[in-house]
Amino acid sequence: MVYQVRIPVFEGPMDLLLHLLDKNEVDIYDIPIALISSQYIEYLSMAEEIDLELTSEFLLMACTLLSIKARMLLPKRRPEGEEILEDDPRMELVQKIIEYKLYKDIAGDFRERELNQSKLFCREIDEAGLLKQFPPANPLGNVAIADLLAAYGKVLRKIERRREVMSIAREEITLQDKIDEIIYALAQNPGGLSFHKLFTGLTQRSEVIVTFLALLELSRRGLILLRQNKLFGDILIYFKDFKGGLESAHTVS
Amino acid sequence: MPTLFPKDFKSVIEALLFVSGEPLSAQQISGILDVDEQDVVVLLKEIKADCERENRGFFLLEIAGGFIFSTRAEHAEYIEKLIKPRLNTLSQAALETLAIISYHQPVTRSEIEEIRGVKCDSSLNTIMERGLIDEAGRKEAPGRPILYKTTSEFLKYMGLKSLDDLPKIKKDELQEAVNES
Amino acid sequence: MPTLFPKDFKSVIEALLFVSGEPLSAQQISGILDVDEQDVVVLLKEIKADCERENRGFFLLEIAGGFIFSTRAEHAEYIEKLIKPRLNTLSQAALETLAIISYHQPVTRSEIEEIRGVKCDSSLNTIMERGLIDEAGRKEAPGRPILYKTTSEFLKYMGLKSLDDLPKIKKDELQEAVNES
Repeated sequence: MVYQVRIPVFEGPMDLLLHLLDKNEVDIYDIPIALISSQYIEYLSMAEEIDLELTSEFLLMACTLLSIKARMLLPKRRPEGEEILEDDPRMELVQKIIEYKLYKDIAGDFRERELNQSKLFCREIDEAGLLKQFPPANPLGNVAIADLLAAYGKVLRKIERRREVMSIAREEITLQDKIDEIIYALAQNPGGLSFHKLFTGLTQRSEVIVTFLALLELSRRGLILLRQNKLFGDILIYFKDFKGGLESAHTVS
Repeated sequence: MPTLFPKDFKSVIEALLFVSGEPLSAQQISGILDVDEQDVVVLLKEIKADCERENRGFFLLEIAGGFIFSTRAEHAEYIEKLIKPRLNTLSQAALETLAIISYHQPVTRSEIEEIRGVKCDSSLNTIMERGLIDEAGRKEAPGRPILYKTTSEFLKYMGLKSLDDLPKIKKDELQEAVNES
Repeated sequence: MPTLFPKDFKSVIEALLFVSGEPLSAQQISGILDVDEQDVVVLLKEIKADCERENRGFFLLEIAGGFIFSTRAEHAEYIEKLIKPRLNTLSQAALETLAIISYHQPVTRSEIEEIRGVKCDSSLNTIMERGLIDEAGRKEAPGRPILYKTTSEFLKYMGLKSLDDLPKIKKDELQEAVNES
């Protein structure tokens, strides 16, 4: 039976987090981090299944949640029983969520204002008519060549900004793209793909994160094996059907 | 489906006259309100009388088969005081449009809009009305769009002998300008 | 040399409001009429009351630090038959970006992105091209990033008298609200 999956679309990771906190009716100062992070990651995989492209910031937040979860698992006491005054690892995130929620609410207020205001019409100044009625001595007024140049500069900057936005949009890499890319590279390197080489030449932080998450995902699905021949040595990546001396290797998958 | 009382129709007609930059005919108004044209004519007369009786800042002028609100001649000196400083300068939009035309002429409206990223009918009108630009024939392209160029008035008041005197923008200077400001 | 009676000043103020196209402050009007600002305020109140009492097609709106005549919301359906309704509304992303800028100005792009948790290039471009924000110099910090501020067009767009008219944020109320939800 085919059923349609409907999932809401979020503005960004903060928006998704807020939604999950609302849905679970949890106290923002005591976020059940394990629950929220698993629901968060569940959303990401649902989005992936229906080919909803998410920006790398969603993945970055997944990393943050998992890192907080890991820190929460660390023992709060030293073996001698001495108390450690450590900050709640969730605090920084909580502050950010509160601040984001504030502006999201104001954006809602702005939306209402925009709607109300769109029903009001004012008169446009009839500049052409007024020019006829009160012709200025100098049609350029006090405009000098420097003003013209400044205006042209502003136009050129606008073009530049539009171009930047377009190129950023083009360079955005999805998790699925990266997974495909790695699978292709694995096929090209049956003798093992260097973990180190996989990351060299990546300049964007987002791409590094996506690459790392792609490896985790492939490993979770049991498609690859990671092998490290010596401690702190390079890690080699293989397809799962690879059969060579695994027993002796220090696997990290 | 309008559910307004006749009294409110007068208010709507005032609103239409208020926002319209062009004269409105009784026929146009009757079409918008879905009201008999004769009723509109009566209401227009009432509006005209109201403006006079209350000595409002504007009156209803009937021209070329249409009605338009217009300010009174005796207020011209004050209106000039308000408007003069504004006419003495160009809006940012008009300035940008003029800058694009001066560096890209002859250029069509859609080419300018392509560069600015926004519509520019109104700023084209303004600088045309000021005599700073003029039409320069039509482009041999689909739709044969009008081309625009700057005028000799533009050069004169900019203090330029010819277009060659416009400050040169070199590729890298341009890039710097983009990076800096 | 004005030779008008006070009664006529009201008519002149109406005329100025009618032609302006931009909100006018009592101070501007007092400068043009050479009349005490307090008197102008009284006359503006009278004009406002006249518009209401007579249910005129427009009313006096206090916005962006001044006064402007505006049509009434309940007449919008008719006016939209004459004038194209305003452009598309802003996206959620653009509204959030605008909300952050309005409370933090002057603010850099990366400061906005820090709060929203996502890139803002595209929404910054949108609200910049619509004239709702402008550049406000550069921050004295590494990379000298561009600072952004809201414009008076923003106040008009949102129907605000001034930035003080923005919804108040109280830090503790806010935290309570978060706790509840």
